[in-house]
Amino acid sequence: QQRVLTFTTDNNDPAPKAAWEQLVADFEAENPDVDVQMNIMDREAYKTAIRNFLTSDPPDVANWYPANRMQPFVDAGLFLDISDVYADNDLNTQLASTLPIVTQDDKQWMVPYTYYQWGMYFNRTAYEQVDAAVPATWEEFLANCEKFKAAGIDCLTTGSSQLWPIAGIFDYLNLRTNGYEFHKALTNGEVPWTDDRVRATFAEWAKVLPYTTANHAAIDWQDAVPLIVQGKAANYVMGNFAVAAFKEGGMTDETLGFLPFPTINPDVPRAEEAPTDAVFIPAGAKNVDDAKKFMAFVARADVQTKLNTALGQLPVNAGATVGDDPFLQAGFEMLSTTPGGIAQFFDRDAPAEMAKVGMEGFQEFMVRPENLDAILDRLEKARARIYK
Amino acid sequence: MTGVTLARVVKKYGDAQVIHGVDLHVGDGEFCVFVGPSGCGKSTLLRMVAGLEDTSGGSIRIGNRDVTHADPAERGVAMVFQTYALYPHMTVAENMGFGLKMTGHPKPEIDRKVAEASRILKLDDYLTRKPKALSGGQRQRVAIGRAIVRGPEVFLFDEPLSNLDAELRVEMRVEIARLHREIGATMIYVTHDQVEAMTLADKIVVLRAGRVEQVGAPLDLYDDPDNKFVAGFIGSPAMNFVAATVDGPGTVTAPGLTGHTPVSMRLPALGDVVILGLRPQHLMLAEGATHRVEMKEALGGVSYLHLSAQTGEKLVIESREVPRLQLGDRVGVSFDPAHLMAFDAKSELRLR
Amino acid sequence: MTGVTLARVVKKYGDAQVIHGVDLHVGDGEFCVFVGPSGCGKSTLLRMVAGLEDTSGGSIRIGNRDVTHADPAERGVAMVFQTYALYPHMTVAENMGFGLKMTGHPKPEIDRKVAEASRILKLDDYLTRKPKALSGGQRQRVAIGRAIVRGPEVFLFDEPLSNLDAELRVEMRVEIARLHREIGATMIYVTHDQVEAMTLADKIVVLRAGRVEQVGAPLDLYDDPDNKFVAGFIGSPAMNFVAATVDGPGTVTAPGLTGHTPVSMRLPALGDVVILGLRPQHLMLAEGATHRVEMKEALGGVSYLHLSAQTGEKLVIESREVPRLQLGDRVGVSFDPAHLMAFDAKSELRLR
Amino acid sequence: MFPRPITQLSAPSQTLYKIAVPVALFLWLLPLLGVALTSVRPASDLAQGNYFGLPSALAFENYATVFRNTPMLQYMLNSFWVTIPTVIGAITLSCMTGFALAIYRFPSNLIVFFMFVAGNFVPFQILMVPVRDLTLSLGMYNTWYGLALFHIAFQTGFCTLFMRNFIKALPFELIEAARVEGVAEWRIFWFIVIPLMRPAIAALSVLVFTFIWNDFFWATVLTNSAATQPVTAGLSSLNGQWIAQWHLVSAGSILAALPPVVMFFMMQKHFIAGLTLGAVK
Amino acid sequence: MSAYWKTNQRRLAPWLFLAPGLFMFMLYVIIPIFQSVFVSFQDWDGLGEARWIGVDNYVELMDDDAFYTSLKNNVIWLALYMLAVPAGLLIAIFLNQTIAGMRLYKSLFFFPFVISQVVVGLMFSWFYAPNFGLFYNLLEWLTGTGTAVLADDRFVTYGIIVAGLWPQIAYVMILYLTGLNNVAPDQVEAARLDGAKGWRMLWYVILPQLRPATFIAVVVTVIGALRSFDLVSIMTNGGPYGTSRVLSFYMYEQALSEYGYRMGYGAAIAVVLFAIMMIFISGFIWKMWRDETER
Ligand SMILES: Nc1ncnc2c1ncn2[C@@H]1O[C@H](COP(=O)(O)OP(=O)(O)OP(=O)(O)O)[C@@H](O)[C@H]1O
Ligand SMILES: Nc1ncnc2c1ncn2[C@@H]1O[C@H](COP(=O)(O)OP(=O)(O)OP(=O)(O)O)[C@@H](O)[C@H]1O
Ligand SMILES: [Mg+2]
Ligand SMILES: [Mg+2]
Repeated sequence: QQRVLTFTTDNNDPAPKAAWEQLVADFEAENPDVDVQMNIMDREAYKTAIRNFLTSDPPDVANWYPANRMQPFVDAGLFLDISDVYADNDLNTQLASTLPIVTQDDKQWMVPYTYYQWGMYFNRTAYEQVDAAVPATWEEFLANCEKFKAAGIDCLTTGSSQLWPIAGIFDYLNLRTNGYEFHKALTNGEVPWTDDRVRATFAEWAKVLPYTTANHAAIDWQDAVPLIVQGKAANYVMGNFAVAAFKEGGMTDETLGFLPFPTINPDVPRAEEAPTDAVFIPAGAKNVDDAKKFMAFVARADVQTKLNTALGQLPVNAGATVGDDPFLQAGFEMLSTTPGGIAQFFDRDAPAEMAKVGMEGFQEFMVRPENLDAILDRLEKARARIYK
Repeated sequence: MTGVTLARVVKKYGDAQVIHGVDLHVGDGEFCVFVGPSGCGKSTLLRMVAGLEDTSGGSIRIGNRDVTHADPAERGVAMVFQTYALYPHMTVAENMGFGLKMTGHPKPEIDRKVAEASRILKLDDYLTRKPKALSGGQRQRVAIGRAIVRGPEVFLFDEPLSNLDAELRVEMRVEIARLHREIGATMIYVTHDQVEAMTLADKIVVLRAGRVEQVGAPLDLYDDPDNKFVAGFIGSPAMNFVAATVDGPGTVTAPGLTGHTPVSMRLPALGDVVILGLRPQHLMLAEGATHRVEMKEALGGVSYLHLSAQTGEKLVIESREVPRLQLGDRVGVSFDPAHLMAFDAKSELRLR
Repeated sequence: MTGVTLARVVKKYGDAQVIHGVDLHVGDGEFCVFVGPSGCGKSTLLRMVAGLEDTSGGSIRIGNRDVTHADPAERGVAMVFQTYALYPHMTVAENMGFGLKMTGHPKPEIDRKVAEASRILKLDDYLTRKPKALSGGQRQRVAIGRAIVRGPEVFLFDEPLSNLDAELRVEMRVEIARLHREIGATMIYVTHDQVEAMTLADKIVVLRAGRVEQVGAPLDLYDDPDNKFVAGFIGSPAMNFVAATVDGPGTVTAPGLTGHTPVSMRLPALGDVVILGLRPQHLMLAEGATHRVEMKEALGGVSYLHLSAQTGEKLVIESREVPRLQLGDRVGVSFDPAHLMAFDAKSELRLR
Repeated sequence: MFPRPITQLSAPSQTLYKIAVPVALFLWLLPLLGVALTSVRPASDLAQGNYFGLPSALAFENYATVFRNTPMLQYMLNSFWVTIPTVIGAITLSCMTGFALAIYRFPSNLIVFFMFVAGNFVPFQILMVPVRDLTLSLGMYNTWYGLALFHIAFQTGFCTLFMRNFIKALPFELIEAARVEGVAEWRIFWFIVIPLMRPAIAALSVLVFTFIWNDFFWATVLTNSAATQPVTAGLSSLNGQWIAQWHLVSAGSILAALPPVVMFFMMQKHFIAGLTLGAVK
Repeated sequence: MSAYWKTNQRRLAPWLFLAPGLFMFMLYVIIPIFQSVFVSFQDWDGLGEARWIGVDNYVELMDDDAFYTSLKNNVIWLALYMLAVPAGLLIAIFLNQTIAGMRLYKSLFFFPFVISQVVVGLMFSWFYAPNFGLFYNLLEWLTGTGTAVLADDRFVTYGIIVAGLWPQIAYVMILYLTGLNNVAPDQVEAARLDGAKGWRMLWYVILPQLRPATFIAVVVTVIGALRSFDLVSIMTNGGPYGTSRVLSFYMYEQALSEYGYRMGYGAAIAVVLFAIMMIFISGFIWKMWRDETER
């Protein structure tokens, strides 16, 4: 008689889906008496569905985001305390780097399994076409933009219809202009949005707007990928998961380039953005024992190595090895040398409501920069309400 | 004994009283016809007998049973509706047998009764048809058949022929008369067709505004109405009415007629006003210039002359020939005073 | 001169021809009535005059103008519909003035004409009401008023009274007759009411299956029909018909009647079959046992006796008294041979 | 009767009209035609920018792809699972409520009736929060029957309006005739009214079928997994995955639209009768 | 028992027939309306404890730009959606002829109504899609520059409304087609004799007769406009930056979406929407009441 372990996840893109199926198969091979039933949901729908299934029909294991996004669920008692898993498997040391973001009330609630860097991906062919050098500073970047514009190429592209891709742009501009501590203060609601430092960030953003793909608000991030692939756009601020999409479109390690977001204020220590994903056990799980086994399994160094190689992302476990993909290596290199700090992401560091209002503001700013004052007033009003 | 007896029957819709204490006895096997102007309560009364309307006051007895508050099903009545009310999704046979089936009669019995009714009504060829495939007259027959099958003590008809065209109406009228002779049940029949009432009824009940005006055999009502309303209602064309003043013992003056006239009925006091009634066929043209010819209607076999008296009163004369008169001609009238009826001007009751 | 002249008028619906070359002249100011069985084409013909149906062949002239293909609005005709066809959302005054408004007449003129029509039709009290708030007779008057207001040369009526009850029908009939006298316009009137046709018409047109059977003054048609159809159609109750065989010069044998009978019309060859016609009021009861009483209808002023002859032929006798007979009694009949009409058995044409 | 029958106009204008109608229809259905065409366009056409021309080949494999790579089949089955019980349930309940409201005179009759009518026109967003909670607490969240139960209840409002008016239009004498014959009330309902309501039932079934099949809002609120989501919600989440794969989006759309369209064509007469009976009355 | 049943059958029967339907309707529709009003006075994230906060949600609504954007869009929806009525009427008149194949034409014209709004939304997204969309190209061909309708805050609401109008016009059209079928031919003929033609015939004679159809067309259009959720959700998700939100969508967003879960606030929005709709519902009920009682 096999025991059933239900696992609900939103990893429905082809590559992650395959990676997880492999992981589950490995787990089942190690634990022949457990049958893992994986229920894969649409990524966007998952974000709303999780509320419902956690209260109505919780699985044994599911995935979610740590830090701020985890908090309301823990407060509502929907997550199971897995401090014992951490203790029993020496995870406090192996996963030390992410311990703060999975810990609340001195207990651990989630097991992180991956993270990935954000940065600027670019089309080398396009750079060669206009004879531009890979920029290190914002001035160089903007200078390149002039050249791209002359050649009819969008210097920066994105697809903002789902809002979050442009939060990455904001985060980087903000990190480069004001630094990591400011980012934290801002997302924690400690700084008013009408602060001059925020305005400074937007002022930098305004500089690149003329060179940004025009209809970004009409398209999804995937729609912008072909623009890079076909050389109609040169740069794309994205997470490392996009590499799969670029390569699927026909780019190779030779034509696709990666660079850390250029420096704006040299006095600000370089900080990076690297969201972490994790799994957890719902409070209502029926098969808690096997779920904890699964947690421990996912946390294991060799498992994370294999999973992240397949995902094309970075493992969290300190003992795991990073795949030899050049972009991964570059990212790992970039993150492990970051002096400033590592941010999760705007919509994970800020409370959900603030994130939503904020990202809408970013989008409006990109389309109507002249509305900046009104936008900031609105965000400030939201801040006053949300963080009270 | 299955007559129908109504005693001080009252019907109110909310505050509006539409039947004002009707007393009536319909004898066993009698054919009773309700007539009266539209809205006088004929249908209401019939539906109260059927149990389709509650009775607000008084009592209704069928045979010896008090059915005032009984369910329609328990009254032993059958009703034929103006619209036939056939179940459109059932065949003729099913329509006729439906009531029996629902009250749990065994199939062979139902079949037997349906067969018998269909024989009486000559419906054998149509038993498997749906009502849609029948003519108006056939539908009406099925509706009657449905009533017969249940072997009720009392049949109720609400203007059953008014949806048929003139020719069929005559035919079905004959049919209903035959049916009544054949099965001899008590029947109550509502109509506003003069001819139907006169030819079918054993007893006519004339209703006005929820009250019974007169009850009697057809020709009795025609020849001997109790009041002006009945006199005017029964007979076509309607009776002529003119005002007259009592000007002596046994004489009246009717300026709209020929003036001074001896009459035979008992009159009120000298100087009082009475209303004289005279049927069109009892008026004749005569020498004179008292009346003006307003219209002439020659129908071939019979002609009607519409006259107006100097008083403005209108008279209709029926005659067998086509009078050689022009509109606007002046003529006189004559009549046999024996045909005169008189009515009290206030109460409108007949003076005899 | 605004008579209406139809010349070889034909109407086809697709392949089906419903009017077969009608020739007809309605004189200026004449009141012409179309009668005929249902479906014979009365309405169709009227609507062709109105321009509501295309004319498939022949020509229609109103006065001197050929209007065969003219727009309805341009023909100078007004029509009164059986259903009245009042605009339910307009008041009486708006209904009547609508036509003038559409043809761009100034408001004061419209008001004047409406006021005049309303005076003629006694509608002054209702001018601001909507049709819904009027009785049937009032609605019909509004419909007529709408026609009058436009001052047309020709009035067309399609069974205008058939939706009214018996009493109102008589009243409105008188009204229409008065109207015709008063405004003297040409009128064409469709009806299937005998009485309306006989009393209103200057000229009756009897139609059958899209063909004119006979045209003439009402009493001419009654007294002198051209064929069996007209004889049977005009007069109520209808003429009795019995078959007879020519058995000598000037004599026929009618087994359904009294047997051997001398007649005055020109007969076909010996042994040929003719059809004899005799109106109910010309038949009398007599000694004998040749006929069986089937039904007795006493209506008060007049009674009808339904007899059946041994041949199975049915006869109706009209009498002034109520005959003292039982159903099933056997009686004889008599008549004055001068009243007999005869028709060819095949062509049904009158033999004179 | 209005406007003037075209047959009464001159021959050239008749011809003009006969041309104008299909042209208008073509323009009217242009988005639909575009999508239909795209649904059989090979992916290679899209890649080469052939968005409008004739497809270089008829790629029915787009449909196969949709079925093979996505839970489309499951979505469609889910839709049937929700739709069919809803149709049956709502019709059954409303036959009964409609009968009660049309046949019986009782004091609160009109009030109850208007309650159904008003409820039917309520913006259903106002029901969202409580209904979701109710469904959660009944343990029916994310099940086809949880969704179907709500639909049954909500559609009962509309169907009652419709059924009641329909029964009201039946000759009341039929009921009276049966009562005089001694038929019990529920038998009157079953043997007389139900058979006569067949056209209404047919019309309403088609109507409710399309309403429910096309529902998106409640599908989003009350279900969330591929195992239970109906096709509208499914299509919406597939749309999130098929970025830039318009041939697949189109094929999916056509598939989702197909059942109600087929239903409409099969039951066209009832459908239109239903709309007008239910609405124009 | 059976005696009691026999005598009271007619009094009890309606309630027995009503019971199941009424129960369901109460449970799922009537009671939730009141619950929603109740929830709108609370602060509740759907997970933890609800907190009674009185009218705070409404006070916040008063000062919420997104709410006003949604309200404004709802008004635009309402106003423009009304175009479906004349447009449907025109098409109905255009199609109210008998030529060969007319039945088929009519049903094809009716097609958009049967199709799910999700599908309609996808179709129009494709229609509007920048760079390759049919409409985008048409515009580019006409004006030289294409506009991404769904990404432009000036046009996005109108773009969605057009998509919504498509099925709505079809719906109104069918209502009018059946209405035209029932136009009294005798009145048309009378008017023809009276010299009314074309527009004047339409205005003075036909339209008044189509009043019931117009009434119901307006009612369903109003309801459709106020309920509009599917299209917004499918086509733009309220974007760009919330400019195409309508109340129904905003309510959903606040109550159930990824960044929301403010049940009380969402309920408050729904209550406002309900209040607006109630104006129309009351009108509808009032008219029905009149019709019912005057019989
Ligand atoms: N449900 C009701 N509510 C109120 N009044 C009613 C109702 N039904 C009938 N009446 C009134 O009762 C009176 C009698 O109506 P009833 O139908 O019996 O007349 P009737 O003699 O049958 O007339 P008709 O010859 O037109 O059929 C009328 O004045 C009518 O208005
Ligand atoms: N639109 C039509 N298409 C085909 N045949 C028609 C049409 N209208 C009338 N008819 C046929 O034309 C014939 C004459 O019809 P019409 O209405 O003129 O008869 P009518 O004499 O007025 O009858 P009624 O007394 O019943 O009014 C009928 O046989 C009818 O079936
Ligand atoms: Mg009656
Ligand atoms: Mg006719």
